[in-house]
Amino acid sequence: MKYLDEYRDPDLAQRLFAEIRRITTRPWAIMEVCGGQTHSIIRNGIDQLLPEAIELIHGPGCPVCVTPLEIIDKALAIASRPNVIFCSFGDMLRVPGSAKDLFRVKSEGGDVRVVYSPLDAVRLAQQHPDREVVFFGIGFETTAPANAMAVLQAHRLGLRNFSMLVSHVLVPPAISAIMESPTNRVQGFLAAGHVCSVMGTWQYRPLVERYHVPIVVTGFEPLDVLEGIRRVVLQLEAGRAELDNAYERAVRPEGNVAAQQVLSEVFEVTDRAWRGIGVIPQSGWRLRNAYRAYDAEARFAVGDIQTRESPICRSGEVLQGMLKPNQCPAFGKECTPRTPLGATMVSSEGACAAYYQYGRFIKAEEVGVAR
Amino acid sequence: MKYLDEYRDPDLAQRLFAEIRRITTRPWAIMEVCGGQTHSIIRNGIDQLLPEAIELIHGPGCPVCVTPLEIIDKALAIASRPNVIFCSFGDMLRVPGSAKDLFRVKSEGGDVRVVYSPLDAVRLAQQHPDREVVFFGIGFETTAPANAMAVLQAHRLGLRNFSMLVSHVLVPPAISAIMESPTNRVQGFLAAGHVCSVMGTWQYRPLVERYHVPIVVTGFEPLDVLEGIRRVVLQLEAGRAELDNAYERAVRPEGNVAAQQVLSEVFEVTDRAWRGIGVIPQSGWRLRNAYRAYDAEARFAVGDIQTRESPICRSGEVLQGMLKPNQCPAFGKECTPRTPLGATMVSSEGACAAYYQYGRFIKAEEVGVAR
Amino acid sequence: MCLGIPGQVKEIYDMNGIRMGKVDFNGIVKDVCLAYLPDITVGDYTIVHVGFAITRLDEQSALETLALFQSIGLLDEELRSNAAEEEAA
Amino acid sequence: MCLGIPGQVKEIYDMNGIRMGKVDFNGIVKDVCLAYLPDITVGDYTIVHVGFAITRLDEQSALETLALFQSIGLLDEELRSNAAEEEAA
Amino acid sequence: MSEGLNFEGWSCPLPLRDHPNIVMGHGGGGKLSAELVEHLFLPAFADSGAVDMGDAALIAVGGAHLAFSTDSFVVRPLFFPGGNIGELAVNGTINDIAMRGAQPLVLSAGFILEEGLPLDQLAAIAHSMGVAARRAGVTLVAGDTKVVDRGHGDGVYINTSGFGIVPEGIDIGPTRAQPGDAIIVSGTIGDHGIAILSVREGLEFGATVESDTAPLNGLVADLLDETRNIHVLRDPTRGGVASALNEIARASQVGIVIDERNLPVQDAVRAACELLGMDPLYVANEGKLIAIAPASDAERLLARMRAHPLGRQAAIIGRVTADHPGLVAARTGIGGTRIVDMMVGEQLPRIC
Amino acid sequence: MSEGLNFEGWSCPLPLRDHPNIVMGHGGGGKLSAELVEHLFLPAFADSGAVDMGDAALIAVGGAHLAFSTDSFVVRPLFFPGGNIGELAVNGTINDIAMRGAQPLVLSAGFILEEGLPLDQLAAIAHSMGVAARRAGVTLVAGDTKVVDRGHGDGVYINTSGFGIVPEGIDIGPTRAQPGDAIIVSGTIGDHGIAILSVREGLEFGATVESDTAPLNGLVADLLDETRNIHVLRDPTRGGVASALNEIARASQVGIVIDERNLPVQDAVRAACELLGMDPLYVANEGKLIAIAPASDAERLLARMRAHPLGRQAAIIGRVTADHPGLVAARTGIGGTRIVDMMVGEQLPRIC
Ligand code: SF4
Ligand code: SF4
Ligand SMILES: [Mg+2]
Ligand SMILES: [Mg+2]
Ligand SMILES: [Mg+2]
Ligand SMILES: [Mg+2]
Ligand SMILES: [Mg+2]
Ligand SMILES: [Mg+2]
Ligand SMILES: [Mg+2]
Ligand SMILES: [Mg+2]
Ligand SMILES: [Mg+2]
Ligand SMILES: [Mg+2]
Repeated sequence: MKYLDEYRDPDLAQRLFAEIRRITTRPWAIMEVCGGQTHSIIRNGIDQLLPEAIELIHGPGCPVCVTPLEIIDKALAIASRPNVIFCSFGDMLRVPGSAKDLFRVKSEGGDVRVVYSPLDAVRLAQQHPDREVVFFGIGFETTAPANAMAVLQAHRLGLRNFSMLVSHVLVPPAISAIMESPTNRVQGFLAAGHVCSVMGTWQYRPLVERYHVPIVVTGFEPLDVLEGIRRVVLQLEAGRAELDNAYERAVRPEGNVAAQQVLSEVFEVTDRAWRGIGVIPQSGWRLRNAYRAYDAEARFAVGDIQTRESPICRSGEVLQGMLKPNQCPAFGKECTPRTPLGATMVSSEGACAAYYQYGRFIKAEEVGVAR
Repeated sequence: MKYLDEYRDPDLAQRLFAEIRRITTRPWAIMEVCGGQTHSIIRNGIDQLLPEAIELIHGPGCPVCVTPLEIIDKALAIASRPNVIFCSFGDMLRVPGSAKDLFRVKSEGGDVRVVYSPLDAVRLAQQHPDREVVFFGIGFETTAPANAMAVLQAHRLGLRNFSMLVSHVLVPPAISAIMESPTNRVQGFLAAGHVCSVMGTWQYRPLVERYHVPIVVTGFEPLDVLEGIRRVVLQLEAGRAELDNAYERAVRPEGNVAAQQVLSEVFEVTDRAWRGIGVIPQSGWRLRNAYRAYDAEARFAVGDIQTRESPICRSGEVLQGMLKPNQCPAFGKECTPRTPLGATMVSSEGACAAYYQYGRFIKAEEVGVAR
Repeated sequence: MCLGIPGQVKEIYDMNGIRMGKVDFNGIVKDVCLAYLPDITVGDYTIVHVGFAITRLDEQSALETLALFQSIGLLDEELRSNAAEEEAA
Repeated sequence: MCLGIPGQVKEIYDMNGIRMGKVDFNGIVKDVCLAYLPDITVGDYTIVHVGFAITRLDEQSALETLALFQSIGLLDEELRSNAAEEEAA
Repeated sequence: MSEGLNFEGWSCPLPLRDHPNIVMGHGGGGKLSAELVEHLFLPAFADSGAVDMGDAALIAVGGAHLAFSTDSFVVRPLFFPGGNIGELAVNGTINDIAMRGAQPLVLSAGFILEEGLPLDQLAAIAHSMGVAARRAGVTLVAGDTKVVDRGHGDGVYINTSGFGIVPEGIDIGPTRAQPGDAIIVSGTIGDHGIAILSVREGLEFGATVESDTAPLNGLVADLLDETRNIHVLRDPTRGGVASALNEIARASQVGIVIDERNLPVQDAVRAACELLGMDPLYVANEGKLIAIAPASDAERLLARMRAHPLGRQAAIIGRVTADHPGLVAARTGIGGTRIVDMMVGEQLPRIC
Repeated sequence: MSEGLNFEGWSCPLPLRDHPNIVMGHGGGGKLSAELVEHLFLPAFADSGAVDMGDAALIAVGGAHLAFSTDSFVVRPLFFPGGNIGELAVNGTINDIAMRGAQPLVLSAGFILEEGLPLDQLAAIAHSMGVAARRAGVTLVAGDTKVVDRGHGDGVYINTSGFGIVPEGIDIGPTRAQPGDAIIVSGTIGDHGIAILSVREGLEFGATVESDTAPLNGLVADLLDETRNIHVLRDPTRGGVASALNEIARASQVGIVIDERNLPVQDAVRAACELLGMDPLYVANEGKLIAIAPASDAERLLARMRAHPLGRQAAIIGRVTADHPGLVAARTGIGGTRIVDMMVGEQLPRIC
């Protein structure tokens, strides 16, 4: 596929690996913010082929993983209602709430449907005027324009049976929170390419300056990721801290202005809890007052659902880069993709699941595959 | 079973056959009014064992058979509505309307349920407050008290989602109509035992007097039927025309007074069309104004459904005793229980079906069973 | 019409203000509405149609009917044996 | 996060006032919302996420990036061949 | 669009045309079922072989003959007096194999589970299947599990298939009834159908009737030990004894006469049938067989049946005639005669 | 109350306890399916025999060995690009039988029809079954039809069961993979699963991908003609190549390494997988096989496969190792390594 295959070329990848090895003189800890990048790194075995000195820390950039337990429990409560069609992206179905997941709710009679796009949920609301259609509106800045458009479209169509359970999160406040953390080890960031396609790169300049940390906007294919790493290492080795864009084909400095306009029409910034991390100020979006009629949380009065997270799971530390998944005592024992304790084990984007699925506790050497 | 097995005794039956043979000196045409008696006659092979001189004419006493096509079509229309649970006695499901039957409606998604008693339908209405529960209230005077009680019970419970499609018919006006018919050949009647259990025998005295015709209230077991025939023949041979009761264990002259009171509370007499026969004045019951709120015909606005009957089917003549089922040209060819053209081929009580099922066109001799 | 089956009342109870009973049909027990037989008591037999008891069965009449059948039979047999005698004669 | 796949716009149309398009992903054609790319035209490539086109792919930048990779490779190969020469030397 | 989506080419043969859609009766084991096989499945499968009219198909493999059968079980409720769907599924296919005179060897079990089914119910069903298989001495060797969305199943559907070996010299099948043969039934009829009805929604009565579900291979082995001269064996399941006899009368082109007074029927089953306006001849059995053999062997077979725990109430119920081929007649209780036709769809409770 | 209704006695073994009810994943062909078999069905059926891990069970009958298999088909939609449920059901069981090296002989067909199913659809399905059976040279010999109430089925469910004869001297099964063996796949992977997804509600794209449903017995016969020295054959259906290889790795206690660059994947299938965030290794196939044989025979087998119409795009995709027994690893496109685990439930479209 054009714009994909070129960026998976094995020979060019080897050259980039060699170049990174060449320019790396001492240990660096680099965080890829985005779960999609984590997925690409593990699925392609990039981390195994990088020099030992480069440590990749998997960031909190998987929306499935960071959606707070409380919101999951609210989703489960709403999806269990008899008259509700609950629509979700596929990867949310296996995320465990306190007692169950959406699959279980479905098996108990809830009408839970996987949709590919939020507009599919709007269409369902049109087709079932006698049912309440609720869309689980999660995601980062990349997904938010789609969800905002779904709300606008429902509004335009006068659909009174459509609502959204909104739990949007934002990348820059999360980077701030990581840099502010007393235990932080991250020295450079690969910024999430698709988030930046929407929001532009300008939001990251203040972070670069405030924390004196290199941030390189990075794509998702192996060569993209390697180039992002190379550019971060170049800065780190040179003692520089700049905002750089290694995903220029898809990211403009100003981002997608049309999308940003709709986002500020529909959403407003709010404090948001991140699963395993806690509340990060001004780190999420919620519906503006003008669209509060579409807020599922209000419509279904699930406001007073409150939940504690699993005491064993250390996904918070994993998400903050303080712990590698296989350093969690439960990893691969109590906690597997089959019986996830934390959300990071659920989504195949989640750092724990990615480790389990593609790397597990065995090293490439032990697998015995010739390089 | 007590009160059943004694009346099926083969030796006593042979004695009664012999007695009937003994007292019969010339041909007599006797109508058993009731489909249950037709069923018993054919199922037990009574007609084959009677003297040739005695012709049994099968009367219009099968409620499934005489329910007008138009009412069936209304039932089908109501049962097809998305929010309706349509409840019926089992034997109505295969009765063909103009284009289909309730089985077909069910296969097309209608929620059609077989109930044993109208009170089951009331219970369903309680259990499904969000659905409309409609009961198909057909039958003669025997069934009417049950249906009346269901309406009363729904009323007591304040069920606004219960209604009844009422098509009740009455025996005495049908006997009148038969006797008034210029082609009538019936010389004596076996009156329907269970109808008389409810209504008493007094209603039949005026008929006996007006038409100078013997009427013997008769039960359903083989000995009961034979005794009824014997008593009619005795009267006919003697030139008498009296009201007699050969089912005294179950029928009192006054009938069931408690039931009659409820019947006149809930129902009022009305003209009623009989399938294959036409309108017989004052021959049916409908809901009184006080209970019109439970009238499904009004609730679902099916009043303007009008239908023609099949031009080939001669069930009208069969029901009036003018034609034996196997004299109908369609019998066993275009028309079988598998592909019924008329309602008399549908219910196993129906004269055509009873002939087909138990007698068909072959005679006992041809079957070659030793007597 | 009107399939009616005899059964024996085993128990009488009230359901939402309606007189109901458990009626035994040779081992099969069914809940039946007794509202139309206010006088029926446990042990009595009744005819049940679509879940409703419509009449009490009168044992005396039943026995009389059966006795009548027997007598017809006897009469008939007498006649037959008479006929046989005549033939034999 | 945010699985985004490049595809080529094949057709643009309107659905209930929303700008939509048919986008081809190597033979798989999908209806995609183009509302956020008012300037995109047939033939352009875009990144699609949850049914929405979020950005236009810039061919010039793409080629430059690939050229950069090639040059890194060349640099690397030069270095390696230098090293080999050194070793050989 | 693929060729599979083009329905225009196919024309629905009469007499199916009057039912453009599947109705419940197509699964009732009566005329509608038979028509579906005859007019739809047989023509479609024709050149690939034939769907055997009997309980099981006979396959020659090397020197041996195998009896191979399949059945799907969709009974509701899953648990009923006297058994559950699992036991029924195992016994059902064992019996179909045994009705060819074969000794059942192995079974497969295919489950279609509805999302939301409690696992403890599934475990109880599986447990019964294991018990039933051991009881009959057959092995469950192959399995398959599919799960369907909630609302697209009914808890559990089970298919069992399997085969057994037909002993040398045995030739039992529905086409072999001969005039002069006696017809024996191995016990009371209608038990299973009435046990199921007794717990079905809306038609509850005191549950004193239990399903007769049982494996009949042991009984068949005893009968074959008594004499190999048995012409037909048949388990009268859906559609009851009446439908089974009709199928035999047609397949063998003989007449059949039964005497209703000789039909073994439990009191409670008879009572339930009276109450619902049903005929026990049409009610399903799951642990009974009909044996048709020369009248000269009938008493020996009857005695041997009665000596087996599953045949204690066996009775000779009729005979095969050369007259009225294809028809089943019954001598009624009072000595009359009636035709016992095949059911059209399902038997329905009557009010009148 | 009957013994069948008493669930208290049974205790649900971990790790099933965390799912008290059946969920869709129990039918997905991944870990949940495997656990259901291991923890529920096998213990229940245990003393009656064992559910074979392979595609079909081997039964000794007289001197011959039969491969016996069952599968139920619940695919939606009933008609999809490249086939329909009937064709799929016939090919599916033929393939399971062929995977033991057997030549399929006979099939049964058990239908569970939903009230309301248009008869013309059923006729089209039956027609396809007849065509598929003739194509593969097998005979449909036994059938059964049940009808379930509308809303309790999904149009048509089909079970097919059947058996075939394993030629003398053939020993092919999932436990026989040996270090040093080569792994060959007979063509492009993921076609069926993506064809189905392509028409599923809510996930429609231009339907250019067709199901690969096909009978593999002819291809297997060719391979066995080339060499009898084949260790394992497997049709990677539900759960895809990844799940099939994991099962083999565990059953044979060997390691498996595949090279992702060698996996044949159609462009459109690859594109659909990218779009949905799926991995073609986990997507179902219905007309492909995996053959595992000594490396020395691999090139001959590959050439023979490519000479067959159903094997034109065959490829050697990996090898069996003594290292990491029970594990499947993949060499990635850029030369890294990853573990290819079994799926847990079903593969779901990802957004991220
Ligand atoms: S391995 Fe499981 S328990 Fe440990 S941090 Fe990850 S999700 Fe939490
Ligand atoms: S045989 Fe059929 S067509 Fe003729 S009168 Fe009877 S129901 Fe009508
Ligand atoms: Mg059978
Ligand atoms: Mg069978
Ligand atoms: Mg039992
Ligand atoms: Mg069977
Ligand atoms: Mg299987
Ligand atoms: Mg297989
Ligand atoms: Mg199989
Ligand atoms: Mg095809
Ligand atoms: Mg299979
Ligand atoms: Mg069958």
